[in-house]
Amino acid sequence: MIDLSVYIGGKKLKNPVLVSSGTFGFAKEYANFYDLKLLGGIAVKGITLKPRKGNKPPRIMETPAGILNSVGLENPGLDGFLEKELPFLRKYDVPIIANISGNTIEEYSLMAEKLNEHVDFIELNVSCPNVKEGGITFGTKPESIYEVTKEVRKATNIPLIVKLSPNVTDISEMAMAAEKAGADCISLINTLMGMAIDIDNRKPFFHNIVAGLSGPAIKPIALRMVWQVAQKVNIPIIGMGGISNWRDAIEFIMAGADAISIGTANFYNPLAPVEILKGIEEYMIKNNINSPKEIKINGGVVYHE
Amino acid sequence: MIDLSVYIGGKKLKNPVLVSSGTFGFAKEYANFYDLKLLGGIAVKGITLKPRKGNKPPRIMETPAGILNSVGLENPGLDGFLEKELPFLRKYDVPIIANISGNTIEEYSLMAEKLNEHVDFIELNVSCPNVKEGGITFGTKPESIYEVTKEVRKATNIPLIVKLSPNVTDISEMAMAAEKAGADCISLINTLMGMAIDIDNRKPFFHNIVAGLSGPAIKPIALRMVWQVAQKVNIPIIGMGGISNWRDAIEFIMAGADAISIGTANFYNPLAPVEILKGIEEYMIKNNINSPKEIKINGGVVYHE
Amino acid sequence: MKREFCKILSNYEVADAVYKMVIESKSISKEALPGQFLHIKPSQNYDPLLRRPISICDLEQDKGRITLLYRVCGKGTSLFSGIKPGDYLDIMGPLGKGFPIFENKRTSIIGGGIGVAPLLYLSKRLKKADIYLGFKDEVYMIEEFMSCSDDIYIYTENGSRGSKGYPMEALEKNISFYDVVYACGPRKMLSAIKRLCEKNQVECYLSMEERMGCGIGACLVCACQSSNIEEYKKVCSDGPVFNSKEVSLDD
Amino acid sequence: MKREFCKILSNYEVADAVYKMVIESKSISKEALPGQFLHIKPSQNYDPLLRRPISICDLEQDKGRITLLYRVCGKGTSLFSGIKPGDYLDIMGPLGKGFPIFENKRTSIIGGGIGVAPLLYLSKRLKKADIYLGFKDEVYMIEEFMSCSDDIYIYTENGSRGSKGYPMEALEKNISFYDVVYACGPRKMLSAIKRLCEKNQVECYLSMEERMGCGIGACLVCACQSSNIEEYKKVCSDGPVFNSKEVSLDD
Ligand SMILES: Cc1cc2nc3c(=O)[nH]c(=O)nc-3n(C[C@H](O)[C@H](O)[C@H](O)COP(=O)(O)OP(=O)(O)OC[C@H]3O[C@@H](n4cnc5c(N)ncnc54)[C@H](O)[C@@H]3O)c2cc1C
Ligand SMILES: Cc1cc2nc3c(=O)[nH]c(=O)nc-3n(C[C@H](O)[C@H](O)[C@H](O)COP(=O)(O)OP(=O)(O)OC[C@H]3O[C@@H](n4cnc5c(N)ncnc54)[C@H](O)[C@@H]3O)c2cc1C
Ligand SMILES: Cc1cc2nc3c(=O)[nH]c(=O)nc-3n(C[C@H](O)[C@H](O)[C@H](O)COP(=O)(O)O)c2cc1C
Ligand SMILES: Cc1cc2nc3c(=O)[nH]c(=O)nc-3n(C[C@H](O)[C@H](O)[C@H](O)COP(=O)(O)O)c2cc1C
Ligand code: FES
Ligand code: FES
Repeated sequence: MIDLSVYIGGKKLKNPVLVSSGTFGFAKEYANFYDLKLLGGIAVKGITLKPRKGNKPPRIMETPAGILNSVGLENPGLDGFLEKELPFLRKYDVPIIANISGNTIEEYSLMAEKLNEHVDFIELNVSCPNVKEGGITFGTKPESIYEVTKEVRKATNIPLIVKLSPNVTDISEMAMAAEKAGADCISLINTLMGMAIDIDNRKPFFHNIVAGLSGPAIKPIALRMVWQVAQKVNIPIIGMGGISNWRDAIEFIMAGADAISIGTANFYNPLAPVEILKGIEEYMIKNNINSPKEIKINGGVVYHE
Repeated sequence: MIDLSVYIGGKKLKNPVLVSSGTFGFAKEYANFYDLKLLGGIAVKGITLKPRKGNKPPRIMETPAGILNSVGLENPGLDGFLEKELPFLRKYDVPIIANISGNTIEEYSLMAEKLNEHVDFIELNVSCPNVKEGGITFGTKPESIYEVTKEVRKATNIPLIVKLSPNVTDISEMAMAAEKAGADCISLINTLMGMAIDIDNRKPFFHNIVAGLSGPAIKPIALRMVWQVAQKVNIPIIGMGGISNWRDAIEFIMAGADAISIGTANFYNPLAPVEILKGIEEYMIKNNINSPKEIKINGGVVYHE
Repeated sequence: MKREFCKILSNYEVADAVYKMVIESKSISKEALPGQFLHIKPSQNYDPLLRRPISICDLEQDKGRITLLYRVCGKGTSLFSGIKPGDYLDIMGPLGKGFPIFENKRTSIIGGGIGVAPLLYLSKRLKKADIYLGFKDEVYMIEEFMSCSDDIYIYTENGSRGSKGYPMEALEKNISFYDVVYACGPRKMLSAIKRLCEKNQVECYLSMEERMGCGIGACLVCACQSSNIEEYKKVCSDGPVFNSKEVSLDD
Repeated sequence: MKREFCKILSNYEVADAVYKMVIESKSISKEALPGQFLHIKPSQNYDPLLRRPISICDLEQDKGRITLLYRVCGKGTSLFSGIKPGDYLDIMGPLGKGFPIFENKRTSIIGGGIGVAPLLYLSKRLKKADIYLGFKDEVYMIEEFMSCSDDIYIYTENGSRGSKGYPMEALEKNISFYDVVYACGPRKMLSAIKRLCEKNQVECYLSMEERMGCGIGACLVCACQSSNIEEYKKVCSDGPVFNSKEVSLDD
């Protein structure tokens, strides 16, 4: 009997296929394409304490096999999320991951506290390249990751995921800092910092100058980072970055991911998560694999409930 | 009158279009496609003091809009280069950039000394992800970059280029360290560390596990790094990473590059460098630009001889 | 809203770099409204990666046929131009909010260049709107528009067809005759039309363009400035058709 | 060695997922030798990015026509299969070192599966080589090979055409008749042939495969182990055809 479930911080996901924050809105839109409860979990659009308008357009640029985005965390704020978005999500039997960004450690803690009984997981975004305050500045130093994780850990008792930035020399140091501070899980990678220039108008294409690169183009980098982190930490890993088909997903799981998350692929294929789930299932059946954790190649660590 | 020339360390390149180390062999092969003296300069395959066999195959894997390579610095060694390869190159009126990698600072210095009167530029490769010793370990700490550059600076009086690794948190720190130590020019970026897994055989695709990612996929990252470095240093910059057409080249020059270098594009389009040169020229004529340095957008610094 | 592989019935050039493509989809043509768009994947590989938004130009519900009109300007549209009858395209649609249909008001339609695309099916549905169309030099789809209305004004910049000049000039003269204006075209033209209509208290609907990711409201990349300075609108799901009062076109 | 846009004259399936494509190039067909290959760009966009090496299967110098035979197995080859007559492909070639032609020696040719591709033009040039071909179930290009030699042995794994079994079995029996063996096919088969020939002191030429970058010897990614343990050979420019003694096939 194959059992697709995986555990993160003691909580069960019915399968290892998640969708990534910022690429799935608050899930309403994709509910038109398939039943959301098919998913292992949903990471909703990153939220901040107060509503944010986001960055001035243009906000997207296609690059070879990827996209640059500069959304800048447009979101209705914590209260807006709880009042306007969460009720819809709660109609589905699917774990909800709240992705949060703060300007200060206090903001992160306050948000975690308020979200505690309303969602299933909290994902600390210490890695958004598209906002000036907070975000990535927390995410490139192990000490800051340690501090923010430790404080948020005190503020909540639901499983805590720390989402890492790939824009660092050694991502495994960041992962170890989060683990040491009490994180239940590491998710990676957020977008890589990229740039584009509008040569016709002789200026950077985005108002913010830099923007976040995602999509198939970054998959080899994301996979390497998942592998590196898997060599160093003993907590579960959610792998993401350019996953576009079931073969990519299996690569991430082999590299050490316990669950995988689909981001940019949702844009060009709204059915990507369910197609990938089906592919993983078929792969497991064909190869006589009972649980996703058996897919890992040695070097990756296996977790049990 | 348009003048395509650019200066690096006081030496003139007749135009800003170079070809990147490791993607152009020792130039013989491409001499069948066009006259090599059309190029601004040629960075030859990275050399080491002693001959190297290189890594065990497979050595290449196609990725979305990119490639992973694991050549591992196969080369005939310094003496082999001087005896067997350089004489051919010297038949062309084109500046030669010797790209060197060492296991120790002494090796770098020795090589620079021996190359001094034979080539036009020395490019310190402190950023190869495909070899265990040396290479990238020098390239991720400003102090090591400072030291190796400073020592090599003493060993040679021809212009010294330091080639940076993109696998760092803040590449501009590395550039500033090289500048402070006396480098004449910064070239960037080398390949990003990536990985692939052979899911049918359940193991990493490359023997070395990690490999170097290049090609159009990485262009947005390379461009961002060139921009970041251009904000911080006052020496010329050679920009590279995924440049595939003249529009890409103009983006890099606008971002602050004084010259640009073509790597992976040579593989799928052997005429890429000459097509790109032609495109730059036409762009300059159309826009009434007399010199490549006028293309830079403000923020980039302009150098004169 | 569906994702479907649709068969291409025809695809050919109607003017320099402007193509007309007819696709077959019973389900999309059953639902689609004038002003809505399709989100079409140009390649099965990863470059180009994203879908391209293309408006529904015309529609024959009984035959399950949809006509698209597109200008080749980049990677995606040039792949579209290579599609042959019998091939299939991966299409999501119909997406977005279309034009509201006012059958008993005095309506006019104004389009510039490839911006005429979403206006043909609208013209058919409105039946008796006055139509103003402007082109650079070559005109296209003129006959189809003529069959929808007796009052049609054609302009070209160089006067090669119709009158020389811009359709805005004629609309400006006649603006007081209309209750509602529908428009699609270059941003500058939309901006001028918005000003004209608001000055004359004429209701005005604009079909807007922004670069898109998901096309369905989930990714927030297609933001355009709302007239409420505190927020952005999503072109893909709040639009692409907006009442001119909802949006700001000042840069 | 050139880079050229070549016109496709025909392109159709000859067996399940195996296609035959005829291209036009006076200059390539003038130079090309049996065993050389072309390096072909599958897409004008960046995914797939690299060219694909495909052997010259046959050649009509007078007409400037080159035949390729390829099996669809991934992104690049499936794009090839969609090419229509009249389309153009971006081709570099002829590349690499071909088979040496010994007209006065007793020669035999052995191919397995799609490995038969580089052997047809070789068979024509050698005129009277014995030919051993092996396939899984479906056979292809049989008639063309038959027209080159009277002594031709066909095998299929399931016996559906020719004899049941592997061509190696027959070659093993007849090995003492030959001065030279030419081979192309799966690595395991090449390895066995190398052993057989070296044991029997028969000269042996193998056409090898490795993933390629540049295709011309500049990037060093197509390394295969030389029999000199200290170095690698480049499949693209030292090969793809090697004397069996030059290379090591042990992994
Ligand atoms: C709602 C809507 C309806 C449209 N309807 C039509 C139509 O009926 N006919 C038609 O010819 N064009 C239409 N367009 C514009 C069309 O989408 C673009 O011309 C097309 O996406 C360009 O793709 P490309 O790959 O050829 O160009 P590229 O420049 O290679 O595209 C690069 C990226 O930019 C985006 N992009 C480029 N130009 C535009 C643009 N003007 N608007 C939005 N995104 C753009 C592309 O979608 C892609 O993601 C419409 C746009 C929108 C938003
Ligand atoms: C000298 C030479 C001659 C060849 N001649 C023929 C021929 O005549 N007919 C034929 O059907 N095949 C031939 N091959 C194999 C052919 O090149 C591959 O099947 C093809 O490149 C696969 O491309 P893809 O995009 O369909 O597969 P993908 O798996 O999508 O390709 C991914 C990458 O791997 C490379 N690759 C995959 N398989 C091979 C392989 N077996 N050998 C080399 N590179 C590979 C591709 O070139 C590409 O860079 C030859 C290979 C070589 C080296
Ligand atoms: C448009 C867009 C918006 C995003 N917003 C967020 C966000 O709010 N919070 C966050 O943690 N990550 C955000 N991300 C990053 C994704 O969650 C994901 O980490 C990244 O895109 C890499 O995965 P992919 O290549 O599969 O898209 C965003 C990505 C995109 C493309
Ligand atoms: C096959 C291959 C071999 C390379 N070898 C070297 C090398 O020897 N020394 C070096 O400094 N860079 C080497 N590089 C890196 C390139 O010079 C260049 O920095 C990188 O590929 C990014 O540019 P691109 O995306 O245009 O290829 C190599 C790259 C490739 C693809
Ligand atoms: S395109 Fe994604 S929200 Fe509009
Ligand atoms: S493919 Fe580049 S050296 Fe052989």
